[in-house]
Amino acid sequence: MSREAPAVAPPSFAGPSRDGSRVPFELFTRADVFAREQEAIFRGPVWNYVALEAELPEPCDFKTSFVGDTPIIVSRAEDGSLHAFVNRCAHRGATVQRQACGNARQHRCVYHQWAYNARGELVGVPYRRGVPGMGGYAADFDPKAHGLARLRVASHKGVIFASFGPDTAPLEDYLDEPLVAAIDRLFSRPVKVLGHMRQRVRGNWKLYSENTRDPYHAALLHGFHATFGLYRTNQKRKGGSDRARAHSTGVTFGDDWRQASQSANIGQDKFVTNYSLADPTLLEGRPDFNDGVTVSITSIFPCLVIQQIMNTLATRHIRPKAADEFELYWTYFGYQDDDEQMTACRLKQANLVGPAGLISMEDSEAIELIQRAIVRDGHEDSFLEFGGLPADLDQDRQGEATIRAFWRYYAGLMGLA
Amino acid sequence: MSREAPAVAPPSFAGPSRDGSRVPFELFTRADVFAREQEAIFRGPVWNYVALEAELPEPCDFKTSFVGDTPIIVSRAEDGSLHAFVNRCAHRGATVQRQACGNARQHRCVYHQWAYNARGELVGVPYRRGVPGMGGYAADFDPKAHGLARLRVASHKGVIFASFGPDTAPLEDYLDEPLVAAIDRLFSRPVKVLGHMRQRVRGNWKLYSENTRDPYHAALLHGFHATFGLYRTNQKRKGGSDRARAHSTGVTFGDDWRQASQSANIGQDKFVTNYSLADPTLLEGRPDFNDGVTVSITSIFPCLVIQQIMNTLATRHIRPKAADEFELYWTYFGYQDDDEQMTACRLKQANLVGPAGLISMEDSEAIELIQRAIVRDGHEDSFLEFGGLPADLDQDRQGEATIRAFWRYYAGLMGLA
Amino acid sequence: MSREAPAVAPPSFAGPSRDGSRVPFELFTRADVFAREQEAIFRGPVWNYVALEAELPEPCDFKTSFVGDTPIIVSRAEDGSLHAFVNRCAHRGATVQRQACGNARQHRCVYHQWAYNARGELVGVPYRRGVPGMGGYAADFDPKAHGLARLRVASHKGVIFASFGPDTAPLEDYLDEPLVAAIDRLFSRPVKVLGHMRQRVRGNWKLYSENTRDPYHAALLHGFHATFGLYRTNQKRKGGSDRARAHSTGVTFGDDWRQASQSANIGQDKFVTNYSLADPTLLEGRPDFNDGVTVSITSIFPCLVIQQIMNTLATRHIRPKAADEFELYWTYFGYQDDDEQMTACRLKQANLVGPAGLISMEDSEAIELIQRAIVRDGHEDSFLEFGGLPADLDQDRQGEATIRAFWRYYAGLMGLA
Amino acid sequence: MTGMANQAYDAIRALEYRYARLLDEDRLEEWPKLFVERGVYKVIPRENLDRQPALAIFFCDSQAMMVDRVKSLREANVYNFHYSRHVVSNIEILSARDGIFEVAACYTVYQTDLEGQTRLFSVGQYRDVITNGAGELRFREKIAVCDTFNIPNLLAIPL
Amino acid sequence: MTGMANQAYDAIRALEYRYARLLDEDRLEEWPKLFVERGVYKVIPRENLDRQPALAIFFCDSQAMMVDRVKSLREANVYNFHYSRHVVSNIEILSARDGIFEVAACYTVYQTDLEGQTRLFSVGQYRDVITNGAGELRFREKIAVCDTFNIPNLLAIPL
Amino acid sequence: MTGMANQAYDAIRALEYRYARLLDEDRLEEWPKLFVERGVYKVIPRENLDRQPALAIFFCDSQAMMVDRVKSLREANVYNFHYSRHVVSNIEILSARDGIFEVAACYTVYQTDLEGQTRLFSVGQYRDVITNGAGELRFREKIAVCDTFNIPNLLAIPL
Ligand code: FES
Ligand code: FES
Ligand code: FES
Ligand SMILES: [Fe+3]
Ligand SMILES: [Fe+3]
Ligand SMILES: [Fe+3]
Repeated sequence: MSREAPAVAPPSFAGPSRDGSRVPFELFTRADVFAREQEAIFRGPVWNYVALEAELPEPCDFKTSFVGDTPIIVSRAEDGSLHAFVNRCAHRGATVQRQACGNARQHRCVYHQWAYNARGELVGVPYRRGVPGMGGYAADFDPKAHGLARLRVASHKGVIFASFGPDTAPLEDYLDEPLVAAIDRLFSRPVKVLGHMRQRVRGNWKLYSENTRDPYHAALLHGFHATFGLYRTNQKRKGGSDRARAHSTGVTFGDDWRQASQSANIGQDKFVTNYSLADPTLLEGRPDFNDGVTVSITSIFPCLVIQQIMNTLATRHIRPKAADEFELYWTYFGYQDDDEQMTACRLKQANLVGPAGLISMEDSEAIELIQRAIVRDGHEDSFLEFGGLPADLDQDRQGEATIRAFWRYYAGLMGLA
Repeated sequence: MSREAPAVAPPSFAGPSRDGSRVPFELFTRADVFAREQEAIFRGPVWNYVALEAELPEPCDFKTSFVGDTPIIVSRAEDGSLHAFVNRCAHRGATVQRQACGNARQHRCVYHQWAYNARGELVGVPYRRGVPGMGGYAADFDPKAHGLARLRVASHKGVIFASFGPDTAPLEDYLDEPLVAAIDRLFSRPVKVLGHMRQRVRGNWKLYSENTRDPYHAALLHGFHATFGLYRTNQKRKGGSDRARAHSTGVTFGDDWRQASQSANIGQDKFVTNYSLADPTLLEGRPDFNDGVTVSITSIFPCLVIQQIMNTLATRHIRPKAADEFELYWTYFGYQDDDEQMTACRLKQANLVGPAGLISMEDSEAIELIQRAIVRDGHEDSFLEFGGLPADLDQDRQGEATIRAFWRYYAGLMGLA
Repeated sequence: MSREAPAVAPPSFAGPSRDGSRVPFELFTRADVFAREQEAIFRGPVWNYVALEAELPEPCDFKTSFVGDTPIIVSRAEDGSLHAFVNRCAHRGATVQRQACGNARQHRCVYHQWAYNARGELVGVPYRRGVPGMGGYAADFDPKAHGLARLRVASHKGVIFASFGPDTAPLEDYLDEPLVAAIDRLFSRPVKVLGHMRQRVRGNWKLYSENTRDPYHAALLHGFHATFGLYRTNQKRKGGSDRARAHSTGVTFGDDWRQASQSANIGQDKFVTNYSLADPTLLEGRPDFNDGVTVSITSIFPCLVIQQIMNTLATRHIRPKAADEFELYWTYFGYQDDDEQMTACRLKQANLVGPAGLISMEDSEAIELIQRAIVRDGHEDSFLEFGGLPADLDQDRQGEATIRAFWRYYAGLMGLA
Repeated sequence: MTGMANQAYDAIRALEYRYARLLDEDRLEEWPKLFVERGVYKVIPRENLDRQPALAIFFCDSQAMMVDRVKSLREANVYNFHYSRHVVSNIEILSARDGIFEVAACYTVYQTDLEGQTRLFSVGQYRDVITNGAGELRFREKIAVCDTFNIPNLLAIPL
Repeated sequence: MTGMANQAYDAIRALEYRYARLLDEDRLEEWPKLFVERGVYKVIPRENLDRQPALAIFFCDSQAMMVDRVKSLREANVYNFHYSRHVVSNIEILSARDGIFEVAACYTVYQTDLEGQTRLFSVGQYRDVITNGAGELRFREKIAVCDTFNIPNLLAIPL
Repeated sequence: MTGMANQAYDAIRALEYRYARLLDEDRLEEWPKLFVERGVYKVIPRENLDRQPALAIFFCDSQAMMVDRVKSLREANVYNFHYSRHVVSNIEILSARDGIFEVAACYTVYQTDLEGQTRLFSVGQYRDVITNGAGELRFREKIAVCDTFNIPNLLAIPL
């Protein structure tokens, strides 16, 4: 029930520099920044990833998820339509659906058994007409006014997004062509979920947004390839983004890793060793596509990453929990027409990614290393000039450009521009 | 030592609606609301339950307790009189009494051995007259000015209350007739404490205050009776409250549960099963009273609940710890003239209540379900119109009326009315 | 990187009374007080203890430490000079040095491999000149502008201090003669570190600063000596401090403890027992000095204590973590010319001090007892009049005088005077 | 230990571990079967021990009562969904007479919520009386004394 | 238990404890040697168990692959410095046939950071297949099922 | 394991558990009796191990010194009231020669305050030397190496 709209106070904190090349550390540490993000971003004109349709294929299938730190339910109605609503009872605020996922024609709150249908509409109110000694609800009680708070929902190729914003642009416009294409590429065939991975990182969620838009760290932080001689000097990269530069997508073309032999020269001695894998079956995959792309990373503002790394396919849902903590929720999938061997290959390559991933475990560590170091000096800045800064920001395409663009978009939504 | 009175800032948060039917969720989540409650309510013109006389029968018996989140000592002086004082040394603030309970003619602070008597008066100060190289206290040092901060104490039929308020109304006026009667009924005979139960609930203390004033949830959340066919359709209820509607008391008349047979029809299919107890001895009790009352629940503002459920007798002390956490402290008792069999019966029926209670465990879960769901939307409201809303609030007696009255009283004390 | 200096807001909290005899409890509990201390004190015109030279004897030895709660690196350069800098990468803020101590010609950040030398200067930036598809840094990129934030460093007799303050007085002036003398006495001979002890105390760091300046509690809180008849009635004390009274040093002359026999009369019955040690070897030491001093405690503002208790020698570094938590970090040392027997003696006497110390374990308990009790009544005061209060504060030398002086100095730095 | 005592110990340990695993695998219906028919199971907060008889928060003095408790958990009660993990350690036979063993052990119980986060739920001591019933060892009495006498939220699954 | 079974149990317990100690003493290079050549080691989040084959976050189906993992941890990967402590308890032999033992146990793993603070890192169950290889017992299969399926930060050292 | 070794193991386990229970039942006066007269007990923070001799925070090299420590705890020292729970696991005999056993084990110690809330207090490893004294096994040496070398508040009761 709402009486008044939340008043969004003017920010008492500094924002990024206009070009996005300087970001005050306090944006990663302050509770009031985090609270404002929940209103201005996650409740704002953005599309938030919430689930894959493959996770709720049948009528009345549901899955609980989050938009920012607000718990929601994603649900498929009897007619197959998709819905999302806040998982908070319209009566006195209890969590309605306590299961992580399942199939339910009704979502019933345990406290007083108010029941909601698969669209979040109130369909059952015990004692509504009253009982001796307690009375019921007034005659003018209107169940329609007491449903669960609904979000708009849009799905593209089975990737489901939700938005609190009344005027959020249509999903395809919000994503824009290059991102739509990136999704189309991976979701052209029906997918099947193989499982999930979760990690709790003691760092600010935006540090992960930066990380997935950061080409600078790849070969420097992640040593697996170079150590095992899997680094390719001859690889080609291609990137793209939307008009607003909120999102980013990039692919890497490359030979099969097993053919690589040269260890990387990355201007430092960390990875000079040149082992080869004692058990090379780890990397024995089969191309899923004929375009020669071995790696594709797509970051969609605010909280989605979609990956293809060799035969590993996954969405990563960044779930902010507090200024200094987020959950990274991986939904690992394959294609419905995968044969047993292909599934086995994907399960084995899962070694590469996730919380124990041979080529990914470093990211969360780097983020925690930052969060620990910025406990003070909130007015000091992160320095993002790698790639250089052209006068015309539309030409800003090199190095950390994608991160700078992220911050410019962020500043706009937060009223910090 | 005090130099200035704490300045109570005007609230920066919204209050309940005038009729108490709408309560912003932020009242359950904000730290500043919690801090203000400590001053305006627990330090205000209310009587706070702190202990039972049966817990400190002898001269110099003491028990540590809390008023809000302030640690206090409840003590019986040599002459048998009751006293309460803050458990914080007047010298440099250390906790003075570290034991939970016991018998002590002096309460001695371990840090510099200042000693206080059973009335909280300072009676020992080492080196007061000085020692070489350290000096002592000035000649005008007045021990009377350095006792432990005292609270007013009042006991009704062995139930001890304390108040920080200088002008809190006399206890019996504060309680008012129906509440006094409820206490008189249970404490007419001398009681003996059988033990304690504690649970830590990750929820706001007021969610429990609402819960114990909420007839709506009883048969809907708690399934034990219906499941085992112990629900009585023919039971009668009677309720009462004080002038100010701060408190509430209610009794249920009913046959012995074992004679019940019909499963409940509560407008939903949750409890259609109709087991009977494989071991009915659980419910084989003996009426403690001849009034046919099987259940009596009395809620006294701000933090006391007194229960009789069959032969289970207990006080429940709600101990707020933070905006999102409270301890529920049960003092389980019987009567001094109970024979062994009666004591055995009470010990067995303890199965019904407390943190593992067959008919009570759901309450703390419901509260945690709310606290988790209201992390956002602090300006959204809890909806309390069950029972209908008469134009004349004095006639507001149905459904959630007692909760609405709680909020109106709360708003008055908090300056939110 | 810095764009603007942090704006230090005017305090919204009360300070100590002018004479330092009244201290509001909220100075021990409020997060904003703690944050302001980090700026006004630890980043102010003070010298912060950070390490002993004996912990980094060789070129390129380093040790990570803290100034307030800011992580820093203390390092010895190739030429033997000492340096200190913030352990936060100038690129995007990651913790640079992850080890507790070691030897490193370069400190390399794992995230993008920026490398800093033993002076904290930036000496390595991967891809600085650019690589295809990422570019590099602009031609005018100046590594000198991107070193780790440096602190001033000064060492007296191997005790290393660091300061953020541009105009902090020279170390010896800051310490002043009596404190310099106290350090000279213990560090006249080259020391060797024997190990460390750490304890995490759930209390405010200033409660420990008070504790080490508090002669009042010694015989009253710590019962070991009296219990085992080790209390000396004939001992003499001598104290000193700096001009500003920020620091304090005191020594106790006394016979060898084993010759003592009388149990203390400390105005209460706690320690009347009169055991003698079943294994007296605990106290069989050899005087380290010929001055008859058995105990020497030196407290240097803000966060250093240096102790000699019999043959136990240690620095104690108070490391604030939050308003209600600090770490006490002990560096236990002996002299390089100690023979095996002397080392064995120091290792055995370590029983006396540290987190399990027979004569020291009580201090952290007393502090936690205070922190727990002052959860409310932030405007109430700690009462510090022991020793009396002369009209002329320069003559304030008795009892808790040293603590009062601490608060007057603190108030000055905090802008609360 | 003699070979006999040794075998007794191993059998008792097996019973204790089986007890824990049944609960962690949510096989509640099998839990009462580990007790003799008149078996006693209690959960007693440590702070209540000084009063005798001590107040328990969970009390069964018959297998039938345990069956009722399980039924209630399955059909009636609402409690926090979680995975439980019962770790049993420090198993000691304090006395053995006529095939009746007094056994002490430490327990540590963890709860993991549906987001996969684990918390320490309860620590304490088992005080068991174990006897030979129908060819296998069973609990005549199992008292879980909670060090953690301040129950986090609620106690549904037996300790 | 018979004397034989008894000796088998003791040998299995010794293997489980040795496994834990090698990891806690940072002797990672010896870890693969506790498995047979085609040995399997997996870490499976408990929430993935309902799907078969279950998705693991750490997967080795050969000794060689374990060797690669250890090499990667030593040479390539960056992870939080810490001391680990693997506590193994509730060891049960669920079946024994032809010298192949199905074993269940509880594990509790703690991590202590460089400031000396310890946190509970992971709780769960080992599901092992142990067999006699070259005169000593080895793991043919070791599945660590994590109750704590929300991994704090990251998982580097095997559970 | 042979039957002999087996019995030795069981006796050592019994000693370790007895040690833990005496402390948890606050029978401190009996604690020194589990050591030989010249027995050694030390608590060593793990970060001090690289320096030898390592600095201990709790050091006794005789039964008498342990008696003094207990007396001090009873009569002189002020420390946080709590219930302690010592869980001993992963007990391994590393060597056995002439009736002298080198034993390693993991310990986990919990503290529960007077409000009934439990916290993990210390995790680490026991490094024991156990020998046959006066017909029963006793500790010649017991070193508690703390992973948790940052002691929460203080250490009063032996680990
Ligand atoms: S809170 Fe959901 S029905 Fe009452
Ligand atoms: S603080 Fe209580 S006597 Fe000093
Ligand atoms: S954060 Fe340190 S190199 Fe990028
Ligand atoms: Fe990365
Ligand atoms: Fe209820
Ligand atoms: Fe002291």
